[in-house]
Amino acid sequence: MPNKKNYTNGLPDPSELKEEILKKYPRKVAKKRAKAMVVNDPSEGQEIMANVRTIPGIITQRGCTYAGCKGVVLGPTRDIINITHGPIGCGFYSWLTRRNQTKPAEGEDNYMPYAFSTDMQDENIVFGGEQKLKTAIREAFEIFKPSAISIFSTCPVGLIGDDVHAVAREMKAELGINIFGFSCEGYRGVSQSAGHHIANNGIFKHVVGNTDRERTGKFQVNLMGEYNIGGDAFEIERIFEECGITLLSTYSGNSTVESFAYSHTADLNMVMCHRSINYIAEMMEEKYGVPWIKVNFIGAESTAKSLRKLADYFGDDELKAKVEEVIEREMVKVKKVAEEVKPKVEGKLAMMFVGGSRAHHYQDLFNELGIKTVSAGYEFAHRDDYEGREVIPNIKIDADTRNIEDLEVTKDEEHFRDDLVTKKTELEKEGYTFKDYQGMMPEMSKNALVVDDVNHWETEKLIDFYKPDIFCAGIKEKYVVQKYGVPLKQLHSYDYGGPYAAFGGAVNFYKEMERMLATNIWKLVDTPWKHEPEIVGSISIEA
Amino acid sequence: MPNKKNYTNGLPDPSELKEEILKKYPRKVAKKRAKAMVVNDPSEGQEIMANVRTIPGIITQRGCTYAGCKGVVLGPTRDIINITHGPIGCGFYSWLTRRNQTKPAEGEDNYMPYAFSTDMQDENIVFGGEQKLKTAIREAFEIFKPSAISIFSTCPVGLIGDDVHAVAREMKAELGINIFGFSCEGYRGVSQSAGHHIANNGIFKHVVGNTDRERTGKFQVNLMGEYNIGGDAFEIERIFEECGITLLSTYSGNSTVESFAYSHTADLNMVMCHRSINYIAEMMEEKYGVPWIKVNFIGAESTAKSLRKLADYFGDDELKAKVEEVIEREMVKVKKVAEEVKPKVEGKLAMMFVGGSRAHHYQDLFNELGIKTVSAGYEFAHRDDYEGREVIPNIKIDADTRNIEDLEVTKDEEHFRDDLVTKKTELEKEGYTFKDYQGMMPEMSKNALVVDDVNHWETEKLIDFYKPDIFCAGIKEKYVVQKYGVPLKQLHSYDYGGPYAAFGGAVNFYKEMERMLATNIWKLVDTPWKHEPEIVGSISIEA
Amino acid sequence: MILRHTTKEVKERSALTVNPAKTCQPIGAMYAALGVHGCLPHSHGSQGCCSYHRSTLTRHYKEPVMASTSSFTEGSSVFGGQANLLQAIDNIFGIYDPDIIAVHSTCLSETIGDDLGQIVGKAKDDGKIPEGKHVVQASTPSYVGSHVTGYANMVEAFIKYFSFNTNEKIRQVNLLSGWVEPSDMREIKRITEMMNIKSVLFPDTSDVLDTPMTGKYQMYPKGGTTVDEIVSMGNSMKTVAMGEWCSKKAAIMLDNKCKVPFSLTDIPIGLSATDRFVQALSTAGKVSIPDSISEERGRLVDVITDMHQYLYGKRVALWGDPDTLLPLVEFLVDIDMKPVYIVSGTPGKAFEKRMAEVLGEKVPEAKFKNGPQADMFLMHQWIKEEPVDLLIGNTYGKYISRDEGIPFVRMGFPILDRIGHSYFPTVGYSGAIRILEKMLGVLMDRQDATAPEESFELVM
Amino acid sequence: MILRHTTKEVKERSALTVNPAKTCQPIGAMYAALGVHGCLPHSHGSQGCCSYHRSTLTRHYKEPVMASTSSFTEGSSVFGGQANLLQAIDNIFGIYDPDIIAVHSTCLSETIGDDLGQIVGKAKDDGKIPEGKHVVQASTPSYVGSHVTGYANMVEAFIKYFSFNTNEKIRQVNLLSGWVEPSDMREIKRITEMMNIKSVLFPDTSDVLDTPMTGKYQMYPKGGTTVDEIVSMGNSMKTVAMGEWCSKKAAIMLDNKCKVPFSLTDIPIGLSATDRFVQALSTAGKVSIPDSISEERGRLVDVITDMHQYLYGKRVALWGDPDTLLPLVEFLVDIDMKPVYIVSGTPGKAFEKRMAEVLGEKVPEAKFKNGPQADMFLMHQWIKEEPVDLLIGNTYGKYISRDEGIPFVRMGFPILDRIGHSYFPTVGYSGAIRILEKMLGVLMDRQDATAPEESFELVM
Repeated sequence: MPNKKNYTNGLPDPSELKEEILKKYPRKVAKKRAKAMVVNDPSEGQEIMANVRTIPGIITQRGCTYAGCKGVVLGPTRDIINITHGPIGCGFYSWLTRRNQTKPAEGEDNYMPYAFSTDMQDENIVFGGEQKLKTAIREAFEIFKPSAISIFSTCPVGLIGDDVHAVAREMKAELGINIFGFSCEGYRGVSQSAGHHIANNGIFKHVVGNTDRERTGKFQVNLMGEYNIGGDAFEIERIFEECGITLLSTYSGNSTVESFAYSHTADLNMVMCHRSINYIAEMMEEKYGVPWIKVNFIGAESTAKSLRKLADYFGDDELKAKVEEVIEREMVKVKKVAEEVKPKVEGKLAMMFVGGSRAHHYQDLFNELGIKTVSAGYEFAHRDDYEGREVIPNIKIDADTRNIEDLEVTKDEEHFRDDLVTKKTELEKEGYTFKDYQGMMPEMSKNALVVDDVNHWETEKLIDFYKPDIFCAGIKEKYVVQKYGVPLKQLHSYDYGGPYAAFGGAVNFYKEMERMLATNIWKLVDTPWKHEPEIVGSISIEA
Repeated sequence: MPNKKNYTNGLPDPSELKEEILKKYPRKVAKKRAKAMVVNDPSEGQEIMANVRTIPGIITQRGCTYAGCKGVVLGPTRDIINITHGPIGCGFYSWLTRRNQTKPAEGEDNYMPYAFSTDMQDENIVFGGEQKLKTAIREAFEIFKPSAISIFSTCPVGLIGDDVHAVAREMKAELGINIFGFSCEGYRGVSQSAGHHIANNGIFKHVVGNTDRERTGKFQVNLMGEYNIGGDAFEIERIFEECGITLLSTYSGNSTVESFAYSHTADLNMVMCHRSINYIAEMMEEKYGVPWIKVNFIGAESTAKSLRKLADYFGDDELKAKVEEVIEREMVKVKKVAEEVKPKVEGKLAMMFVGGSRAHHYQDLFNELGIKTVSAGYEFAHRDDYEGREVIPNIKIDADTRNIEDLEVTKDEEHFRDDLVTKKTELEKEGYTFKDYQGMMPEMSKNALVVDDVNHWETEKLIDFYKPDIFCAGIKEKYVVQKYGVPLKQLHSYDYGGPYAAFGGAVNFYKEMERMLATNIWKLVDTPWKHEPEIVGSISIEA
Repeated sequence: MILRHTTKEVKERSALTVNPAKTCQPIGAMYAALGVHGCLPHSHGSQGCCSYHRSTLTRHYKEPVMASTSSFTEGSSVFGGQANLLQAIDNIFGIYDPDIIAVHSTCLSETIGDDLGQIVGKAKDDGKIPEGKHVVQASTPSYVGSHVTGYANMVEAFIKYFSFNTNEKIRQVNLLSGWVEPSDMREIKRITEMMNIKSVLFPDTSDVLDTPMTGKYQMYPKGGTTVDEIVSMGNSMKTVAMGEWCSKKAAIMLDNKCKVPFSLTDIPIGLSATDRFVQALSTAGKVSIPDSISEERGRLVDVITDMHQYLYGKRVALWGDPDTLLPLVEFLVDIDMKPVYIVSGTPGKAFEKRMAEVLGEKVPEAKFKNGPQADMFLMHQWIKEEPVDLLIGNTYGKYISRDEGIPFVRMGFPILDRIGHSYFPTVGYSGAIRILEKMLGVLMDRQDATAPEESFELVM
Repeated sequence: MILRHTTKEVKERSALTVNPAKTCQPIGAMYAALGVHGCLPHSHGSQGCCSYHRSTLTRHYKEPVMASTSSFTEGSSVFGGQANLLQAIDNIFGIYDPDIIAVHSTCLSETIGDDLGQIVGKAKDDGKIPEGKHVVQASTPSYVGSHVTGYANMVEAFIKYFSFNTNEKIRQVNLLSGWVEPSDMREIKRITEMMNIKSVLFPDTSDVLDTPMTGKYQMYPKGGTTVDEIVSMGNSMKTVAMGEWCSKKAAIMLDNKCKVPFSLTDIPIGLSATDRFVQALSTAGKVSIPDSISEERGRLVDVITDMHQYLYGKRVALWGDPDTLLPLVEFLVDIDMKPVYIVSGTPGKAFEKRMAEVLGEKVPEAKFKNGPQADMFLMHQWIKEEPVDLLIGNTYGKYISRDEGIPFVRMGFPILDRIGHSYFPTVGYSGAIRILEKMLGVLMDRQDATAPEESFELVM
């Protein structure tokens, strides 16, 4: 087990570490990886290379486009049958493995516990799979009578020329329910990120705006990029409800396509995970005039800040007062636990390499406990997620990105919310910022090492250099890191814990850190006889 | 595994087997055991030696007086705190191990799941345990507020001179509830049987007749010697209820001391297990004039017969009709299962060595399936249980029996039922028999080997000789017998199955015999390579 | 009801699979390759495949599972994956330094027609494979067979690549282990040692997927069949191949290539299959079966006879892989249980034939199906029609268990929510006692939980 | 509510024991004697004692348990049991032909003052003990200590009778096993073999109380420490004695009588106790601890770190024997569980002291008690006051488990309603994984059963 280091007086310059890491790589690999690793200086606008192909042979954390589209974005929506069109694997692996919780009312549809697949066989590859897909859709309709069906293409589908969109149109006409497809073959794009974009496009095209709905509350919002892992959305829903805010739709934790369909009637979109969902927010603003703001409900302080920003948007005094009341009440509980836990974990070191937003958001939670993040990075983010949205115009569009359709969105004259555009303009004048994601790097310490798409070799070296007290990543990394005697907290699945969002979530997270960081179990790793001298056998069986 | 034999043309003469068994014994032992083993001839009145001491060093099935008193008779009574006065073991071993089921109503007392003990320590042995016993009784009273407490003496108690009866009287006066003791030290008598007698005496002396009760039914009876193993009593209760018979009290399955106290108001006592309970039946007749008949609810035919005898006693036409109706309805269900099972088990051979009545009663159940009993015997019976009650006057009273008090019972003028005496006399004239237990031997086949207090060596030889298909005994014998590849059915605990009494019980037993006798699992015992030639190693590790 | 849309009316399906009882080939190839010492599995396809397989294996074992990927993008899919694989081989040997890279294909690379043999040949020609290092490759299209097929293909590929008959017979027996747990592999080795037979077990994931926590991560743990051992299998006296689906291909390869004759047995699950395995070992090793083996067997029979009443007549639904289901179902029949519903997504005609042999007379009411649409949804529908007393299968059964209130024993792959399978074997006689312990545990727990208070049993 | 009379108000008791967490000496003596090859235990008392002990042991093992009795009647109680024992010895050798009769006393024979040594001496003098046969005797009054005391006394008696120092040191280590299961005895031998240490394990009930079903009953099964081995213990280099209550007496006897020094360790349950045991073995055997041992340890630590979140902070109530409770409680503390209530009916001051050491800082809220009135009724009352998440103890805990709805792991003696303990060890590192598997199993089952549908977890 590594000896822990003390960085209370600032982080050491990791440039040598970076060199050492790169030394191992073949020249071309080293050149590329060098750009993906930045020794952070928050005072400068540094550039990082992100959203580029993973180098073949490198042991990466990343998954594929299908995973981003079906697994991440559409997976958490319960009232739609998601048929995976392809060989069985993809459907099997994305079957209930992401912990998106959902709470249907009695009698409401919930297809999430089911895996639907066309289970393509070699004859489907050879002769085409469209007929099988059609039959599968008909069978699904006949057995389950769902109100919507979507189709997710896996790798071979595009290659053999199956037109899932044509099939979807035909079946939609035949069966009279909403049916649409996604060309989310695994090889598209460079990571899950492409799948998010494809999913955003599909939902926006086929669902958003399908139904109107009477206003049901004074403050109608959508929450975007929140997937209800471990019940996060439930906790946020609770807070919203207590504040008197009407949550029309969440993209896509605890969600329904039914709610997506009328989500354009919201007054505001709040974006949590910028990476996976900003497309819909953008398109909704273009088409319906609904503005969006970046929020963060990870961390108690961040939650308070986001709630206040929300209240400020509506500018309603009653709402503001209610929000303050809720914050005050919740913070009492939060602080109580924080005070108990903080002395036990303060000064510990964390690293996190995960997702498109969590590696940033969770730093807030760690900060609240006095835990320092020494190195972090995203698995599938773009430069704007690191450097802030202001770099978007400067991002070079490469071939992989170009492969993902950019929907052309036009103003919906009937539904366009001119009132919100006016409101936005006024608020901006007062200094209120919309679409203002700053990115991770400006908020990290000087000399923190920022690494995009970290891989196994780099992980080893980072652990060796920093001797962190906790490492945050995913299931593939978990036991590798733990073999070093360093506890790993999964920030995809929360290690089957949570919720960690909002105030109740912060309390849970503090307690979880107490469990992970104040325990003595890691001291059991070394045998008591590790440092004893070897004894030469005496009373041995052979003797 | 033994090869099975076919005895369809009658049983072989086991005299040689008997000789072989005896040959192994030292002379004195052989002489004694010879008298305990009888080659049955139902046409003659044969004498068997029973209820004599087990020879030291012989591996016997028998337990002790405490087990008979506390474990068997008082154990199944729920509304009394049974305190074992002695070292911890006896209380521990008799804690819930006998499967006497009981069904208290909501809020009713049930102390059966508790083990109460004075847990005597060496200072109590040296200085006497009376004070500790008093304190224990006070503590039990204070914590549980029971309506009755009894005390069971274990071996050292009598020897050190603790007077549990005096303590009981003192505490009864102090606490104002019924408290009484039993001198049931393990060494008294030669088996559990002595404990039954002591228990009978104690209940009769301290409980029976304590309260009167208004008549609650037209036909009031007590069921005696039925301990509700595996719910037997529940099944009999069900039948009685359907027939319109009021069961005042059962001795002592699913019982309360409350019901013992008014049980003398019954019109008739029915005795199931003759051995363990005939004393109370006798005494109740002497004191209250309530007559008793022997019944047997093991076996569907026996149940029908017993019910008819009961109806005949009351001579009521409505009751007779009801009984016939119940029998007819139940026998349809019984016969259906019997017809299914019988072809699969017919002709199998059984042995049974257990109890004071089950080794006899269960032969009826086996007969109903065409299973022959080739050898049987009791664990703790007296000669009358083998040969019939007519031998009672001829039984020599030895020192061990003399040690057990014979209560002197006198007529209770106030409660004595002259009407029943008259009824009895009339019925007897018509040929109705009271107290008419015939015993086991007259009902067994010629050449069946009857063995009292069978022991381990004899068990081995019996199995070897008869190759039975099923052996009935208790837990200590179970796995010994099964190692021979012969399934053993426990007839104390029913192997945690049952009920086997009355009609529903017969159905259960038939099915159980199907499970045990029609299975192929015993064919798994021999390895498939048992008869293969030895191979000389070739690809061995050493090679 | 979590599975609220499952109803008992079974509608024939020909295209839609719902809640599959199988997954795809590559994960099996990855698992098999992990059973070779110093080997890094490589997935030639989109990086999602590799990520999914690693995640699933990691969740099952709670252990590091390393593998690399060709990280296909749209370009590679159009122009072929050769460049990606060549670059990957180069990077892998340079950065991760395995002794062997075991490449398996995916539906993507198979669909575009990548010829792995040719690409690996080119890598060799280009000098991208260092001296003494190896790249083994297996074609494992996801749209054929199942995860079991992928396992069999990778095992065969290793034999094809390495095993060699030098005409010097070695006094050893080859054991093709089938898809079992590391604990099972240990147990198979222990049994073979008890028989005093020298053997090579391949693959062997013990000491690979059950490694100790030592404070140090080792990318290539001490376990796994070594290259030398696999090479030597060509010189063995005999092969005992466990499981028709998992091991037959490799056994035939060894026979054809190296003239090592084989005997095909079931994976030794339960009494009868272990009997046959032990007898096959005895024949292959030309040794008598020692008493110590008969004693272990006798202990199993003892437990069976002791606990028969709790097992007798219990209706069981099972799902999983043919090679494990067949001996397991036979075991249940041996002990008078009633395996009434059995599904396996893995195709293969022998399944139906052998199940019919095992079940035909003893459990005529049994329904069993394998291949397309033989899924857990169908099985659940059968259960809705007439319930069972026990479920046996992988973790996905927990939804049925909870909805229907049916006791559940986890066996098979993947087990995502409990530990134990890595450490305690279910093969062999002792493993069968563990299966009994597990089944009895949940059945008796159910009895304890549902018995009326008056018939709550102390002794059972 | 089955235990409907148990309420949370604890009233101090000084005389009444309710639902004991112990039983009496003779059953321990019987169990210990069964661990000697060719030995028939003999109970010198009423025949009920022998019947109760045999029944309890039989229910726990589901195996034949043979023992004979002096079958006292009123006469013997008055005149002394000498005649009965002499007759018994004669009959036993004549009919059952054991190599050894191991006589233990009872409260009855102790109260009347029978001197077993004198009676056995007389039997010898009278020629009732055949040449080469032995009668060992131990005084085991039921009113002193508990079943554990009886075990210790019988173990000591064997050492006293047989072990002999002939001044020829044998290069072996004595292992005094403590009251553990046959499976545990096997495991202790396996660990010792892994350490490459020659040893004598005494007593050893493996192959005695876990015998195979073969179609033939053997009154004296192949297992058990042999007379020769026990004799040789007097010439060993060192004794490792497991458990202060079970084994210390015999260790001292060996030291005093034969000058074999001893090291006293806990029964190796859990991580730390196994560490100490292994180190004691290493010292005693003068061997280094091999990597294979460290690897087994590492696998245990791996499971602990993997599953910590499901164990952390869980409140546990335990009852049983000091020698098993102490290391088990230490193990729970090691893995961040909270053993809050602990009772043992077995007296001994060291219990309180050592529990305080283990629990003091880590679980200051813990309540623990042993000796008189430290019974399951008291523990249940504590639970009523503030509940726990888990129960660990013998079968009698099932009533509390059911009434209070608390998950329950069966460990200890007796286990009357489940199988497994005879076959799968809980000692050593691997045994500790089994303990973890069992605890996690019931805790996770509870989570699965009670989670709201929306938070029912697939992966855990």
